[in-house]
Amino acid sequence: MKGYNFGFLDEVSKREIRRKILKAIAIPGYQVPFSSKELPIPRGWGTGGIQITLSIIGPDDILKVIDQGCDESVNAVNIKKFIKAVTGVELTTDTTEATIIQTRHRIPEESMTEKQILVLQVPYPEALRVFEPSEVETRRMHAEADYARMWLYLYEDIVKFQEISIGARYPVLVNNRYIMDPSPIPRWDIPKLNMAKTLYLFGAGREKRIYAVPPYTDVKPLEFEDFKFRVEDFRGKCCMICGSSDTFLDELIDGSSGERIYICSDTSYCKKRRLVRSEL
Amino acid sequence: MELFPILEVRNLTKIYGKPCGECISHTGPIYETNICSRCNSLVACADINFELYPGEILGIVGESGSGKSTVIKLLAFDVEPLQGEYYIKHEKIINILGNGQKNLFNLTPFEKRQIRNQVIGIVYQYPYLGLKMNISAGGNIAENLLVAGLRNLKRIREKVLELFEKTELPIQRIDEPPIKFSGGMQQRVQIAKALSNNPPVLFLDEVTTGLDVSVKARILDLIKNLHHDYNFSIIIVSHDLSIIRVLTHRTIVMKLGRVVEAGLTDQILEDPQHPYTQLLVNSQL
Amino acid sequence: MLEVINLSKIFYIKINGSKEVVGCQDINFKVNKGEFLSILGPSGVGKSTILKCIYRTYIPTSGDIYYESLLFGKLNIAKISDRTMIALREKEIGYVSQFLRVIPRVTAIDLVIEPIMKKNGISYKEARDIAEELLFKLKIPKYLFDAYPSTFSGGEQQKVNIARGVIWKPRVLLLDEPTASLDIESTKIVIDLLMTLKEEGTTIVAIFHDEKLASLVSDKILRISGRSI
Amino acid sequence: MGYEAVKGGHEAIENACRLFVYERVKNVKTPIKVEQIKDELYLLVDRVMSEASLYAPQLAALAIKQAAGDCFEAVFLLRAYRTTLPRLGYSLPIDTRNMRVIRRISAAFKEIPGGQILGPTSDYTLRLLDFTLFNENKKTINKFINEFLSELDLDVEEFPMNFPKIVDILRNEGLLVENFEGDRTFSDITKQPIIFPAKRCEVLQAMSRGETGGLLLLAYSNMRGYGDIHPTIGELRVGYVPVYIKENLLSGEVISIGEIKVTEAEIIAKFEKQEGKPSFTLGYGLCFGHNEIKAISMAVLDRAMQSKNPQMISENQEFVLAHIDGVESMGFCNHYKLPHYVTFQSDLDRLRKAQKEYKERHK
Repeated sequence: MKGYNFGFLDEVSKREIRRKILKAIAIPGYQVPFSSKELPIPRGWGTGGIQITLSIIGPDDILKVIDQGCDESVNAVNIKKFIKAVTGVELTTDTTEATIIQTRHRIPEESMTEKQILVLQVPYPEALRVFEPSEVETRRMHAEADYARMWLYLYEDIVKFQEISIGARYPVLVNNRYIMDPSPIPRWDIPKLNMAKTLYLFGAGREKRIYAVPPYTDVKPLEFEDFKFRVEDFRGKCCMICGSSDTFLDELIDGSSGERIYICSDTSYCKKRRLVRSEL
Repeated sequence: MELFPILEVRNLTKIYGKPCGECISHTGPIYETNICSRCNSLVACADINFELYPGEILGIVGESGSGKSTVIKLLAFDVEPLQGEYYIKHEKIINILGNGQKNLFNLTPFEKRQIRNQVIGIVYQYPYLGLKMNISAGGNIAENLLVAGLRNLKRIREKVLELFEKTELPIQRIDEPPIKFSGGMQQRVQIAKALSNNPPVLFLDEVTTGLDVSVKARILDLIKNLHHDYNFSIIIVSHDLSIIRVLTHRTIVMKLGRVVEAGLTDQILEDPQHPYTQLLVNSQL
Repeated sequence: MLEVINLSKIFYIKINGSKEVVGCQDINFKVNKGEFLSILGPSGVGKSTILKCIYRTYIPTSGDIYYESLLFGKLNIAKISDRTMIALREKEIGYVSQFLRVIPRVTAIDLVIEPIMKKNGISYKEARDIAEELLFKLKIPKYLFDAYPSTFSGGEQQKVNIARGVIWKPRVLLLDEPTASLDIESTKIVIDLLMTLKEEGTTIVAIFHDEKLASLVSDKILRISGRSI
Repeated sequence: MGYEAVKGGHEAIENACRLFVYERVKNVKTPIKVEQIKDELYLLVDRVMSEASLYAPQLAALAIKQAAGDCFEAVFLLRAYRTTLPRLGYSLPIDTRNMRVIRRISAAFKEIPGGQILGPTSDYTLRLLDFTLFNENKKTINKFINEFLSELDLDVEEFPMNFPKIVDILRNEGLLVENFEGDRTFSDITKQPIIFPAKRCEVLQAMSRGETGGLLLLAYSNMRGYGDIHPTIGELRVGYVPVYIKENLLSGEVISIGEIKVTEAEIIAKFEKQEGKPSFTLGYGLCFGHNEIKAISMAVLDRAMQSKNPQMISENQEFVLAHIDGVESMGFCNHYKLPHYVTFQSDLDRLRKAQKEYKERHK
């Protein structure tokens, strides 16, 4: 885009963000405050993720942007359009091809490598916010690893509902030290964080925080010895399009029949599988 | 017979405001004020020294403003002292801090919280200070077990039920929040919570103040029974001499932030030495 | 066992100016192991003061109280630490006051059980058996065992008080007019209990106002006449 | 089979953007000139500049036009533009004692040195719709201006260049204490994130770019009774202040780069006993442009957040600062319109399981 720096942000701002990313990688799961610039995209629409992507992206990178697993979602399209305009990088929808994947609410189904970076957009970086509104207090809790109230929250849920009510953004313990909000990914994606080959970067623009899960880091969902973490239950259901029964599915109501139908949330993976199936 | 104290406090001082350096020498019973005339700081307590022995119940009496509750708040790490030393001798301390005597006031917040959780139980005058009023009573107690690292729901539940029975709380109300409970029951939940990790030391801060006479008597009875069963050491802070009389072995009398007298409880009540204690005893009899 | 030498107690009252009140003055006596010493004298002469000094409810103003402790050997009660005194109270020296003063809403039987459990560390069941037997002996009706003593008559309260004092068989037992509010039959029962205790080795120091009763039970009698101010 | 889920789509988005433009222009006969917005809707322009924290009347007017008059959107446009501008330096602190005052009032004293200057304000107008404005034109405007100016008895010589500050009088008498504990160094909240508890300079910066309605809401809650600072407006002044920069860092030579219009409010609050003698306390508000409600609300909140024992939300620094930024709050509010299929699916799964548990327990 004419009149703008490569990557929209000025180099000083980018350098600040890269420094904060390095700090975040050095302290897995710790939320590093950063100044968070305003972008032409609204706060709450992925400005944290975009700022990370813009700070680390180079002309040779290949970018994939997804929202809810989907490459064509409004938000993903918008962000792609913007980043493409200010960097000119190549875009892709293929998970394996991308060097940087920016995502909202999903981790791709296909396994990723050491050479890739996944950038997650984060609405609420603070896992403890569900029971503690004060930032001063949650920072103290993290500093002192004082996590009893998080556990108490889970205990109360189980007592009340015989079930933990947290659906997405299920809290995880990173590197046996910090409790972290993995962003609103479904529980289905939580195991993908553990000992992953890929660097995960989390950016919260409105709340001005960056954090990271470096490759090969221990990431455990909080669970009791006798009340284990469980992912979403799709037993007996499969994707209407590709027939997959081992992927996270979107539930839809069929317009004509009113029946519940299921399709893959990760659209590019779904497409790939369909292709493979048709070739067979 | 244990002759070594389980808990020792040396030169404990707490000043609210910016001390000018002369606060301590310009306040206290002699000056009839705890506010420093030079810098307006409040000397909540100064130069407090005492020991607590294993199995002993120690009373701290005084009127409001005497600093007795401040002492408890300091020992529970709720506030930080200006200066002072604080030691507890117990195997649980060794488990947390290793061998060797350490001034507990100098510990990290993390260590302090472990000690609060494992070594010290506290029951406050106002239940909302010790409990989360909107979280279930069982959850309030479970919190201490969770802090201690227990991650087995069944065992947590069993332990909570056991504590409910011990403190004579109705088990069917285990999942109700304390806000729905009577004052006496709230205090029982606090006591159950305080006992959850079998602490060797228990602090009770005006625990029966504001309760009906009959409720008060039953709480005192409960404390006495629990003391018998667990044999922990207790510090009871109260302005009520009748509680001090029936529960404690020894008593410390405080006025305007200072200890004016210490002794066997019946001696304090029947043969008080300090004029202030004499006045206190006479006005309450 | 217990030797009191030149014991004096003066109360310094410092409210509204200062005042001195003499509790007792220049008291001397000696009790051997297993002996029963009675203190006699007109009321207001300071008999209770002596017992309270030995029990350290009062801090002696001057004089010495030597006691041969099982736990600590010979010591001077007038000088020992509060902590040592608490140990003696729990393990060796008992005191029965004139009036029962306890937590309300604790049953009679539990009150009696308390000191024996403290001293011997036996189970509640065992302690309860012993306590029930003792209350039977004192002719307290069974339905009162699990009632609160605050509702009892003066005599019944005093019996509970005495039961608390004798149940744990202290080495030394101090009694302040133990039979004052008892009828003749009850007095006899209490005296029998004390004599049994004495035979088992307890040293007893008791205040009586009834000279006949005192001379009947005592090995020694200490008479206190008056005091100077 | 053959089902294709409806998901966004590039084209649909493009069309939505163009429809927004179409909606604005479809019935327009004479397009509004940016200049007109700047001149005639100057209070809106002031507000947009203030909330965007960029003093650029021309660009603010442009943003208002582009946003079809949506104030939030206009602020956002200007902020997003601001972020692309490099910061070349910092000006010296402006001194409102040197203000070229157009309005200046005090509610604390009837007579004040320099006098009350009412200036341009709608405060004392009757809020009756003026139907003659339907037919306002260059002629009616000129007529009004000529009449108005000829009736005015202007004596420029007598008009003072600057006015003493009311709070200075109170300060000198020792009636007012400003006892700010903590860090007084300067930091730029657009460069460094606020870490709570925030420094006072950060508090004031955050409020100065805060959303007017948000500030008013919180301040009003305090004024009404959820709080007890009982403010009196010591002085409210509106006018133009010169902006200076150090031109030469070595010689320290200072030059003026122009002047900006600001509104400044100093409110005096209920006295408090702070370390000794009781004194009044001060709350301070300052924002770009002419926006009295914002400046006063800011001053009330500034004072409220200095409360030693915060009880109400308006006294809670973290609460106030985290919720007054219009760009942040509007963005987050709007983001709920984005798809949330995945999170909702995850929640559905939890709810179904919990309902099943419930049924089993209540059989």
